[in-house]
Amino acid sequence: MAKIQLNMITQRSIEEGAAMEKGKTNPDYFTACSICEMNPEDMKKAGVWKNTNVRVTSECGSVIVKAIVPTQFVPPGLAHIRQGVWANQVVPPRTQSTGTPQYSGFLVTIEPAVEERIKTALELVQGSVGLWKKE
Amino acid sequence: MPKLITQVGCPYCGSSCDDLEVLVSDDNKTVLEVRNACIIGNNIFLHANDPTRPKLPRMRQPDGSMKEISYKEAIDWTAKTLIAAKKPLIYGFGSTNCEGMSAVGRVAEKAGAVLDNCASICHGPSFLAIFDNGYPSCTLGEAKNRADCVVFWGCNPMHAHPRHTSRYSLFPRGFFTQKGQMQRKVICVDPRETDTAKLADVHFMLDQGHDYDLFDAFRTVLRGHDIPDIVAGIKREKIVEAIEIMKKSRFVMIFFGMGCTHTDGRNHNVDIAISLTRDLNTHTKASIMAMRGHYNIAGPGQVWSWQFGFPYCIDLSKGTHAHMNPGETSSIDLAMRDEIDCFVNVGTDAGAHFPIEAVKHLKKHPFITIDPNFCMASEISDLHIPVRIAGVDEPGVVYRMDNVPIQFKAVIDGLPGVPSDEELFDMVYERMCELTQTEPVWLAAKAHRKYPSSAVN
Amino acid sequence: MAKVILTPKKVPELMLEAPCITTDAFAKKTPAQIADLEVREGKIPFKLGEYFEIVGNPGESAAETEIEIAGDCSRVKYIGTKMTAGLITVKGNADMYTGGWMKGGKIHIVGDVHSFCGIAMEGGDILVDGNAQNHVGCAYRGDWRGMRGGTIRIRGSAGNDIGTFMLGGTIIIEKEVFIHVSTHAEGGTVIIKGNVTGRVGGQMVKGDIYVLGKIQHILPGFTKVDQVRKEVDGQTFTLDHYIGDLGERHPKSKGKEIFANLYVRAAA
Amino acid sequence: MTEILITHGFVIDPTQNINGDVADVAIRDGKIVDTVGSGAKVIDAKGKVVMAGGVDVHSHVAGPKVNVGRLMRPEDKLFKSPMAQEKFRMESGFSVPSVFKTGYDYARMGYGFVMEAAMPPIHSPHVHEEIHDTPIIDEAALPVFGNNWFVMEYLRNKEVENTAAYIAWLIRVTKGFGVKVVNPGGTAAWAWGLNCLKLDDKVPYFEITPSEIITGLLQANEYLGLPHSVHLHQNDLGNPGNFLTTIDSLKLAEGIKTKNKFGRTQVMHSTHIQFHAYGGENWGNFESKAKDVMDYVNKAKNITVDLGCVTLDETTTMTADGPFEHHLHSLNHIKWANTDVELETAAGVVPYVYDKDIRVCATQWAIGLELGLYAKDPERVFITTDHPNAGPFTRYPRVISWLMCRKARDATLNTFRHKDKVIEATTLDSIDRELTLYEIAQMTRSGPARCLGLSKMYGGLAPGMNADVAVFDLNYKSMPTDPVAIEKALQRAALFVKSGEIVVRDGTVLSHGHKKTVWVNVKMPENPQVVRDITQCFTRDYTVGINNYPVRDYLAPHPYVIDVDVEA
Repeated sequence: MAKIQLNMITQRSIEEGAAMEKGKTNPDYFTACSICEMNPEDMKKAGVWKNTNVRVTSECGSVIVKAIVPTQFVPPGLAHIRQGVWANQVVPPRTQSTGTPQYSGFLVTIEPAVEERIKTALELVQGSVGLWKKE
Repeated sequence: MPKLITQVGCPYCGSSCDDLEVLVSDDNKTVLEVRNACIIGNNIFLHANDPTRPKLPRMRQPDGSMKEISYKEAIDWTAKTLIAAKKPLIYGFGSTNCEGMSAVGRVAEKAGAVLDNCASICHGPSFLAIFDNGYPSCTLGEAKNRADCVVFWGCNPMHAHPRHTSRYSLFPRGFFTQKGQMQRKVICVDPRETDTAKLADVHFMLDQGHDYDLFDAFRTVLRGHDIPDIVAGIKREKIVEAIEIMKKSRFVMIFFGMGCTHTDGRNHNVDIAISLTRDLNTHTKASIMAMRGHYNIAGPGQVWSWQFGFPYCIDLSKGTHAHMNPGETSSIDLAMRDEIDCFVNVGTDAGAHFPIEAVKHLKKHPFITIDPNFCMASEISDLHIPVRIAGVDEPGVVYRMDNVPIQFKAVIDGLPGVPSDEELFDMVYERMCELTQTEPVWLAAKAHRKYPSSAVN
Repeated sequence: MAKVILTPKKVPELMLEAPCITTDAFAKKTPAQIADLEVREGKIPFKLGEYFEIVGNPGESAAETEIEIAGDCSRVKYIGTKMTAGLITVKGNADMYTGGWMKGGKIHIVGDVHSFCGIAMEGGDILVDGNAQNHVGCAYRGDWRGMRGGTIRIRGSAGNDIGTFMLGGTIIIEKEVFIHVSTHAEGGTVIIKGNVTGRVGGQMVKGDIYVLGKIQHILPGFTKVDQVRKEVDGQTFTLDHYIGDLGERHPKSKGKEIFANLYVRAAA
Repeated sequence: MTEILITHGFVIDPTQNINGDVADVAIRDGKIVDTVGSGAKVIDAKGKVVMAGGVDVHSHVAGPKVNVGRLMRPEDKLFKSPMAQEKFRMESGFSVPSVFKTGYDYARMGYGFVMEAAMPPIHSPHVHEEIHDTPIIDEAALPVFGNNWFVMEYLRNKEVENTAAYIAWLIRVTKGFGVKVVNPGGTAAWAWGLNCLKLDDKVPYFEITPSEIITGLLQANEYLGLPHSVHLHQNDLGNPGNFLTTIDSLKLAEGIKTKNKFGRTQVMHSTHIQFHAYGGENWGNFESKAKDVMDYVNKAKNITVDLGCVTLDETTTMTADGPFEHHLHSLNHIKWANTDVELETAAGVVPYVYDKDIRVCATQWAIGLELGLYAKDPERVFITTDHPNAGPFTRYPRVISWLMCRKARDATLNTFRHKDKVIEATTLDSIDRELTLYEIAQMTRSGPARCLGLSKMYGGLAPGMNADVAVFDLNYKSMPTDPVAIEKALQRAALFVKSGEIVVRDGTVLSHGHKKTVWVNVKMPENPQVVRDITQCFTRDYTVGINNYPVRDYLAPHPYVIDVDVEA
């Protein structure tokens, strides 16, 4: 299966902000943040269809999100996951001794994961600390 | 009769708009309508109506479930946990008023804690740059009334500060900018073609992470030297043209955001932006401003600077003096280096906004969340204490992104029995003093309270 | 030199802050008195003796004292800060601020050091056999007076921010460096024998940088003026000579601006 | 009922012409009284000097630019917080101390009232937040007016009454104290990157000159009859040859009469005059004009000044004189912060090292002392360091020891690399005068209190006044010959009673006292035009709502309000 390496940035968006203020367990938040924006050229290279799930893996973790055509143009080579729970599964905590993690500008590999399920915010966070219980 | 409250401050982004109009029910309990706000501001006020808002603290039980407990128990547990910890970390304050930030100063000092705020993962590098290079800035009214060249560098106000462009930076007709947008040249620097970039006259779509190189090129051109044909993916002619635009302007306003502070080089991207602003001042008037994220995230920087001398990452564990050095005393580094043994998350959601690796480290120790709502942090906490929502059911002073203090109002009554951040911290402090048999130091704090302690429990 | 040997007894739960591990603090003391020196884990003060077995007597002064730490100090901060003379050897790693504000003497770390090694150093020698993290020989936050003298030699690699605000002294990194070398520097010498990703000499006013490897991105503010042959750390090389940072203010001498120098090993 | 009796001290109180008489000072319920009962707490001050609490007429201790100074200078805190006391709030900072350290250190020096010298009106809630977090000392703050759009607009049209009405409104809503003027016109010009260095330079767009602004504000201030006069930071600060502008500015007070019910005698207070007493054309031939300036000040009875003495420390300069800070930065190339404040003012902050071995700094040091030594009327010349601009306020004792001892001045002078050049550029070496402790009390107590219109409360020990009493370990009848001993005694008061409560003993803080925020409530009939102008301006030009602008009452939790009734 194809796999490409992209430079990842994670930043704010109004969709994320609006949904977050309704609550992070709100479905809007899931829709707004569990996505990865990438250039159609890169999608092609990775063998990814738009609106299908991909696995994004960085030096410190991986997450399943939905690949979408950018809502704000992203050039080839760059990928964007909106700030939030899903992005932070792959954000490296290294700070260059400044206190601020590497939220933008870290390498990720992206590969199709059509069959995989996108986890909810709560499942990701609680799961990471051993508190997640299936309903 | 519903009441219309005007000139209400919005507790969302750093624009801290104070021109909202909120229609509330006769009994002061429900927000009916919000006018003038952006979609996000709207949601904040309406979310306060949510009947499922927590009204009591919840403590995690051995089986992993959460059980409601009284405020008295929660305060006692918090006080004891803070006293027992060798080095607790108190972090957050993205959505807290200054009264709360001032109150937590006492708690942190007593607890020998590290006091940090969301700037740590956000505009912290901007502070580092300010330490190194200063901050030639202005209030937002100056931008509105004078700026005829506006630069958005690594920031996207159309998304993160939805009304910034209409209230301050781009569209408004100011005293010396009567033609509004027509009179402003807009330059945007961003590796994506963001919705802000689409509004710009010139968009530099630079290679991600090479802001420093591009700034260096700007400065080199400004000093009359030559630069290579392409810098950071941008052609020399375009850089020279932008410098000409800036030099010809009467007032250059540079806004910068996470695009500078979250990427390689961190503080130095801002550092050199400040140098550029300074250089521009020999040709024309220029100012620079950090696009602070939350409505009062400039607040802890102010309050803690006057209390401890530092805006963030304040290590109070040494007893005799405060120490600050981000990279060492910053939340993420402390977490990753296992340098703390208790975490208090206040008015933010570290669970959602910290890299998950850091969350895992923090969760090794007692984890307390103080926040009006359920959030990711509250759902992994050992203890969640709800408080009132600053700017909605709790008034107070907040600092806008330009460090102008704005006195926010409360539009509805708080949930009965739920304290403000300030009251909660004061009660925790009082309890800590009781437990350690020491005299509390109140200064004007108690007299300063907007109403007598709403005597929870 | 009189030698005191510290053998770690336990690993601190949190980081241990031990600015007392200096020849200056040890001099003239008995092992019992040394064991009584205060260290901190968070807000709790402890005794040095709780963490280290202490054997041997120090000398009458710092200069006559040698401290050997016979084990790992990965979780011990502030070793050798402000020391003025003598020798400290750590037979393992050391954490942050190793040799910070140091004025004289020598520190030898057999393993790695964490960030802020040699911060605001004024004199003396630091030798690290392993790697260093970030901010080697930098200034304290906000101070425009960084490293003023002395030598730091890292035999391995280093991260970002090497010699920020440097005024004097020498930093040698024998392997690669990430970004930001001599940012804001107004003096001093940095020698990097490996490759550098970029941002070498940004906002630099005065001073010298030698890079014997490659620089992936040379800043636009640096321009090549000539090629020279120079001795660098005992060996002679052909070097491309750049001056910069042209974007920064520079002091003038007889009406001519004086720039910082960047020497990069010329392509063979 | 708390009663305290301080017995057998050498009392120095210029307000009652008491000069070292051995006497008792009685205190009841926060006030000085004639006698107290036998149950009073007796404190023996035998062999010690007893004075009123100090009054600082000009110090930057609270507010946005002070806080920028704190924020941008972490290196000012590193290894520099030696006085932390157990069971008290943490203290930090040297040149710009934290609010806690500010309160504690002033109290340790026996100071009871401090005037924050510049409050940008839009930032007034911030100033009051800092003030109420500052322990012990009473404080007030002066809003800045000299570059305010309303003021410039009204005064261009010669509308003194409207100016006065606006001033009354602004002082009330900001809970301010008086009229501060900083680089009139120059700071407004700075918004376009320009400055007004001369009194007849025109302010861009507003087409008004600094001298018109000063004159108009002097008239408006007396129209209102405020407790304090116009408090002027003059144009052309810190530049060689500025003394002519200085004297010309002082002359603007000629012919203006005081009108107030507070015992104030001056119409203009010219602050940190040291920075305005420079001769020469450039830094090469920079020299002192202290004598020329003081000759004028000594003659002009309706003027007061404070010194702004350079203390030869590494400090942080901060002023609403935005263009000056930019200029200073271009000289020393250290970090520079600036904030232009919409419609009102600006401010700049630059760290500065007054190095004794740099000729200019050493000369500035000498000028500050010359000015103090040329003072004929110590009731009109006050000791300040323009904290932290010329040095931190914690150096007052050292400044006083220089003023009191020729030996101390010589000792410092002898350490200078450019000693000879400093002697040549100033007259300091020819002055033998040594100020007495009585004169020092005038310059730090009775004088500033009267200048601020607060002489009924502060600055003296007469019955009915605030019981702010400082006791220093100095034997007035045989003063120490070692100036260091004087400095040490003044640095750490043997006892300080603030508002009737013992807050410091042997230099150690014992209590957080009962601090007050002093503000002036100017009441005058509503001026419809000014009301309309204000409303319109907030809708159109400001970025904050008019409802959110006035400082809410809870931010000044212990107010002492001075009512001023203005007759129409």
